[in-house]
Amino acid sequence: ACGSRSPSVEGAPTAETTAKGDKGTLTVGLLNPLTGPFAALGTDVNAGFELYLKSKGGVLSGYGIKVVKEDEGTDPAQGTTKARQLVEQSKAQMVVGLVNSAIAYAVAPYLEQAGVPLLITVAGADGLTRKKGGNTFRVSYTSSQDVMPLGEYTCKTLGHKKAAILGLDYSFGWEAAGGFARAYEDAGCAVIQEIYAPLATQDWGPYVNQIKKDEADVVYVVAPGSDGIRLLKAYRDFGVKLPMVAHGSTVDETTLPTEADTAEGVISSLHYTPQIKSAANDALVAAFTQERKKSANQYADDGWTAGMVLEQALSQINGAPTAENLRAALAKVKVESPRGPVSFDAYGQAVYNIYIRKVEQRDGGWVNSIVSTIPDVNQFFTYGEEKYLTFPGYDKLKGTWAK
Amino acid sequence: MTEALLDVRGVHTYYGSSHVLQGVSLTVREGEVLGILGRNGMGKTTLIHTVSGLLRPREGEITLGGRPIAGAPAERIARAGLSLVPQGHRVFPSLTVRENLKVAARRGAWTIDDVADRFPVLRERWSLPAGKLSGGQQQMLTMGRALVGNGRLVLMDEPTEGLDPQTVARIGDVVDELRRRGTAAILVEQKVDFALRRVDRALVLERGRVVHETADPQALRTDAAALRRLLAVGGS
Amino acid sequence: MSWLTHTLNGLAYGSLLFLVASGLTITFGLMRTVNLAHGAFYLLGGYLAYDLASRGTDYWLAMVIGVVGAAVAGMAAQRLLLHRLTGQELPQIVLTLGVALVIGDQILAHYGGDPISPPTPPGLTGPVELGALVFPKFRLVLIGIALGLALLVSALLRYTPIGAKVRAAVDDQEMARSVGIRVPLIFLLVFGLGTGLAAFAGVWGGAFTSLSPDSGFEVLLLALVVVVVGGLGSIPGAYVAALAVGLVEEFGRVLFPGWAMFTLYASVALVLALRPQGLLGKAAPR
Amino acid sequence: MKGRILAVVVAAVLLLAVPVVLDSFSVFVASRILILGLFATAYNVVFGYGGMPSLGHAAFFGIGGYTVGIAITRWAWPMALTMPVALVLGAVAGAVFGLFCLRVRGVYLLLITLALSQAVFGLAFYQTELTGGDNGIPGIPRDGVPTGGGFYLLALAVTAVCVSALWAFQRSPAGMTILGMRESESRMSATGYQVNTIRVMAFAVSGAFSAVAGALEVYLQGSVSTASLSWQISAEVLVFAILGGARRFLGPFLGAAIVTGLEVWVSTYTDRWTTALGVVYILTALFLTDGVLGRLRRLRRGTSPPAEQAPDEPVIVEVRK
Amino acid sequence: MNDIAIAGHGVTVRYGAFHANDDVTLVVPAGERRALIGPNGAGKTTLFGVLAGQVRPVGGRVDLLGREVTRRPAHRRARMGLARTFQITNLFGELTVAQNVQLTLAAEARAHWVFWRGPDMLRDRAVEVLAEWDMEHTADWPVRRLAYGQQRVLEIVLAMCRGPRVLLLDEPTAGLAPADAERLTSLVAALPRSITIVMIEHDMAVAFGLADRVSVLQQGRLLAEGTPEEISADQRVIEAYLGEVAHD
Ligand SMILES: Nc1ncnc2c1ncn2[C@@H]1O[C@H](COP(=O)(O)OP(=O)(O)OP(=O)(O)O)[C@@H](O)[C@H]1O
Ligand SMILES: Nc1ncnc2c1ncn2[C@@H]1O[C@H](COP(=O)(O)OP(=O)(O)OP(=O)(O)O)[C@@H](O)[C@H]1O
Ligand SMILES: CC(C)C[C@H](N)C(=O)O
Ligand SMILES: [Mg+2]
Ligand SMILES: [Mg+2]
Repeated sequence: ACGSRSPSVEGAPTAETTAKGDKGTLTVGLLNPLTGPFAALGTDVNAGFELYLKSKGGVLSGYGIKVVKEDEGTDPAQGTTKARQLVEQSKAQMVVGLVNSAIAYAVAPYLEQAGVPLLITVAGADGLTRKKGGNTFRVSYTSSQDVMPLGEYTCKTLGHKKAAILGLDYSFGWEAAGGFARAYEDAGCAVIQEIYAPLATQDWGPYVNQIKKDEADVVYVVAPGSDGIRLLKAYRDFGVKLPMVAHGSTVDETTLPTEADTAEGVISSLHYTPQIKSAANDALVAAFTQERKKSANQYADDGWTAGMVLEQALSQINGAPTAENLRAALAKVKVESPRGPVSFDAYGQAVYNIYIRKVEQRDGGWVNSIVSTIPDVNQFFTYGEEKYLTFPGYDKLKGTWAK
Repeated sequence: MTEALLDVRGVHTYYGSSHVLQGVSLTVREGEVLGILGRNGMGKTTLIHTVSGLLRPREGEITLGGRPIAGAPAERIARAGLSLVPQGHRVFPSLTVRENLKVAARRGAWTIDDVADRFPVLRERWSLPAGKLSGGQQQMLTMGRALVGNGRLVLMDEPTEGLDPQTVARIGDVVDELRRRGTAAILVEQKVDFALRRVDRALVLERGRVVHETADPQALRTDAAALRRLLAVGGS
Repeated sequence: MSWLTHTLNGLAYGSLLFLVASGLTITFGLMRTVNLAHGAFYLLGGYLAYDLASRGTDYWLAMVIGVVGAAVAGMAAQRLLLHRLTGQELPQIVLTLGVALVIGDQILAHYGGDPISPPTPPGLTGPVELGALVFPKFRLVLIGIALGLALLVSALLRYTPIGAKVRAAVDDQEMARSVGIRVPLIFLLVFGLGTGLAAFAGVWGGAFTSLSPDSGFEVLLLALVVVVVGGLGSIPGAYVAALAVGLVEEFGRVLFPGWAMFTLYASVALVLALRPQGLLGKAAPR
Repeated sequence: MKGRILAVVVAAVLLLAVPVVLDSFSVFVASRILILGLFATAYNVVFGYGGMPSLGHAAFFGIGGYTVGIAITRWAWPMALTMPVALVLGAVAGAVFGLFCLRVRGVYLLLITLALSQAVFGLAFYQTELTGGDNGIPGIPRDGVPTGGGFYLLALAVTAVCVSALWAFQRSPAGMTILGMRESESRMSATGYQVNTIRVMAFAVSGAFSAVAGALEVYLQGSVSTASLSWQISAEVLVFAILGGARRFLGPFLGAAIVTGLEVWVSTYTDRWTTALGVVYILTALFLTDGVLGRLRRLRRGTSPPAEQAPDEPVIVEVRK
Repeated sequence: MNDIAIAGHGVTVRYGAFHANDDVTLVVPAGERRALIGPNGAGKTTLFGVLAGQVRPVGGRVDLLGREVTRRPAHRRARMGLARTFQITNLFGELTVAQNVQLTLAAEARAHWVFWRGPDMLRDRAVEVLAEWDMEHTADWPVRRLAYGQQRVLEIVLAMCRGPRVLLLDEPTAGLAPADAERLTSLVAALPRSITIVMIEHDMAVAFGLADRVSVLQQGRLLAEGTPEEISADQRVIEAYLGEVAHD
């Protein structure tokens, strides 16, 4: 019952134009936000996935891929409704997507029960990949995963001994702040201040002004999207001179053109930057830039990598791509994606390289150039799963890092 | 005899499907005051609203100074020289007394000061929101508002309702003055005696039709039998 | 940090809020048109100016075109759509919500969802340093602009008959027409003024807050708070409310950081419970 | 009267046939429509009937939802217990809102209810211990509660009972006092009614049934989060009511069905479904001033609204016949 | 039963510096018909507001049927048997005429707690009441469709239908056609003496015809009080209020 929804990528296969594969077709539901605050991210993820598919002529490992897109929307009720529509009406055999963690939390149990594998592409909540052997996988980060190396790096390599944390007051913010703080303190440095601002804070002035400028050596910030733009502007406007380190999403390529010089010199960590030099990344950057008329970014890579992961999983299946077969195959995937090598741990969470990046001006634009690479980081960093899983949740640790 | 200033021909007005004015015709000549009498609910206000453009007649013609106005927007009709004293205290409640007069004022013989002189209580309340005035004061204000509009034709829908005897007398003076100055008017009244003393001609509405018309209101005033027949006045 | 900085910044943020709310004080406060599309016109102005400026148009020209363009769009919406619903609050809510959804979604379709920011007016970036006090230039100017705007708009309403005429039409449209007030024309012009101000806030305030297709509703909520807490239709009230909200937010965030989300709305509920007609609103005449 | 009975029978048969005739997804959507329809009907006690434009009803919907979420995950309460508790908590919350609203009218009421519900939102957002914060409470077990068509029938039963109760309530003398309060508070008090009591009562009744709807929603979705407390939910239910016809008992229900159905259906075909929805809103406001149901009634009666009365609100009450 | 039906002692109402009522004392014995007259803006409606509980005085005391009610809210006074009409029409505009009456009748039964009955509660009685006023044909009309005069009649119907013990009528005949005004006057005259009536009226024929005694307010103060004969001869009253018109 699916109609003529336009593809987000020119020439990408739609439901009608599904390419014929010699092994048959596989229906993939793309469930990403197309409206609301995360619309841009959702569109980028979809584009990444579809561009990869297009580069393969619409066929992955012999399967013609039928893509059905639905709008994840802005609230869990809407998200689960669309997930059900994908599974029950469009007969999706696999769902790729989800940006908003609250929606992912609501959708995952349904897909688990419906027996449809889920490959998460953005939603970061740590708890989404904490069950072994489920059918939920995630190619993107857990909120804390990408910044634990940054904590260590800030303390040991950069040598900033005292950090103030400025973050957003919701679970992503707490997890991203907590991951940094844990690794930073365990490396022997001290968090001296934690400041949290609500989502969609229009004026960051009061927060920026609370930073203990005389005591801190560095400020760590977590503020993706518009909040990051406003935060950086306030930071510069009030003349705060402390160096800044950040969760990579604060200065990613979706906001960097607007942040521009206010982001100069910010050091951040993430599993991707368009500056990666590899053939795989060149392909993504070229395709994405041409299609979307803007810089490639982590979300494009998340979508693209999801395509690669699916391709390899399909190639390893003997027999029909049943949910069980898909699940087993996904667990064993190891691909060389634009961001570097990607595989999954026992919980379905991707293991990948983390890049320490620095915002610099290059050819009239602003980029995150690579300063350092930390290979094969998993969601438990160097702690090991057993120890890590005994830690209390970051929502409970919020506010306890500062001494 | 001067020519017709207002000419209403065969007007039918409906509220939804209820047919209220059923073919009303009347004329008001320059400088003439026409009285309209009738029991409650007979269509007097409906007629006034139809003439002033607040209701659109479904049928019939209305001309003001020779120009057709039936169905024209009320503000156009007002600007063509028509002033209205509405029934039922319809002041602008959140505007001050003075603002009530100011928004309606148009160049001409009557100024805001004239009104304040006629109704001194209004001046004492100059900057009180009109909604807080007493009922009678609101009634004075709607009268004043119509005066400063300086229309060629003034429609008055029960202008004396709720007024004390002295103020009623003052309203009477104002009507007389309008007449003296040659301003035409329609006076809708329940105070039959008050009205018939001051109008040049009178007509009686019943169920949306003109059932009686006289050019000699004084005669009607003293004709108890006719009044009883037409208005059921004088005991039931 | 110094109390002076916090106070100044609270005022600056309040000024921003007033800027954003100024148009709504007119379309909603004065004309009583429940205008949920206010945020959409704010976006429209901001995106237009951003678009032009990023193509190299002079900053001031881009701003003027943005403001005028949005005002014209607002007038079109008033004339073609809202006009038929004067005085009917409920359909107005649905209609303006519809307009807001369409404008927001079309902006998303044309510009994508990544946040953008109209340029900061030339020469206003960075801080000024007055001794120990470091304060952003742009924010200082904002305080002045908001005050100027408040004075200008209240003068317009006080010293020209237009304010009284609009209120008369709102009180009783039939009577307003019958005393000769050209209600449709006045509503058209005044709505244009309101949307123009919204767009101006989009250009200037947008440089402060950055814009994205869904930020229209965030702005709408804040503007609503300011207009209603100030007292419907009172420009000074809105100005005072905006500064008060700015200061409450500023100090709320400093003193009770964990409760930032409450401080605003708790104070709003409190103010309205104690003064049901808003800070400077007049009690409705019975 | 015969016609009425027939209409009710036909409607009942159609509603009961849904799980038999439609596919599982459509049954799911139908269940949501029932739930949101109940929510909208409950909302309208305050809104259409009470003339109080609340923008805070998400609070009650969410309170119902969290009651179920917390009671099941912590104490494994059965549905027979959670639903009445949700009802009571919703009533209590409604009464509290009503008390806050004693002195405010119109848009001031709109804003104060918004502020209150934002406070509730904030509470849920930061009490992560209890509510899971912004991530909410996912994966709520629903043992003993049927799924699919079975759940639909259950929701139908609960909705039918609640909507009938609201119907009876609004036609009862108590319901009429709410209308009276809307029309003239000063006359009500001069007649001997304590207007404050009526106001609080209207909010309590409305809050109670809104919470029941919120509770049902959680049984349907299996999760609850702060999204169900957000102001967008309050705005949506307001739109349901206006769009369907706030002046008619079943108008809001119809509005919920139309908007929910439209959202699901249009968004299947185009990314620009928000634009489509916006256009529908605009057309509704322009051509169906009295809501969809109001227009239908008029068509059936063969009368058009008197053009002369454009600025007037249409007739509101179910005039007896 | 107490002798005094309703009384205000030293009632003072201030708006800023303006005294709408200034130390007004009005004592109405049970069964009496009292007319309250005075120029526009004299404070008559304000005094009614104080007596009925809608306006809070800054000074003074109100007694109703032998009990002090100064601080009692309007609805409790209404339940004690006080009813009033409003000078500026104040009805349930979107309800039908019958529902207006039903709602008024139902106040006795504390209708806001009656959930379990249908909409027809008291309808028959409402139609009966309307019939007494020749209005039964309007029973199912929404009130705002009534002509102004009919709405004025409905105001009075609502005040009377519950069988009040004290009735405050604020310009009951204003806006009525003379025929209806006369009918109303005779209806009021025929009310049993168990009902105490205070009436604001500008039509002197009606006021002096109905009243046992007349109180005159002027600029917020009580100017005079007496029988109709005394009042119509009182020079101060003639100057302040009646003017010459009184003589025709
Ligand atoms: N808005 C309306 N909708 C429907 N019918 C109406 C409306 N207004 C008035 N009517 C009806 O039209 C008829 C005439 O009413 P109108 O107000 O013109 O009478 P009127 O002669 O001015 O009476 P009054 O002396 O009481 O002011 C009445 O029967 C009334 O019921
Ligand atoms: N808020 C206020 N501020 C100042 N004066 C007020 C206010 N409210 C009412 N008044 C004045 O109080 C006075 C008393 O009004 P009230 O309505 O009691 O008069 P009334 O005797 O009933 O007159 P009417 O015969 O015209 O109905 C009026 O002069 C009115 O202007
Ligand atoms: C855009 C991202 C920062 C969103 C975030 N991953 C979330 O969990 O909602
Ligand atoms: Mg009339
Ligand atoms: Mg009075």
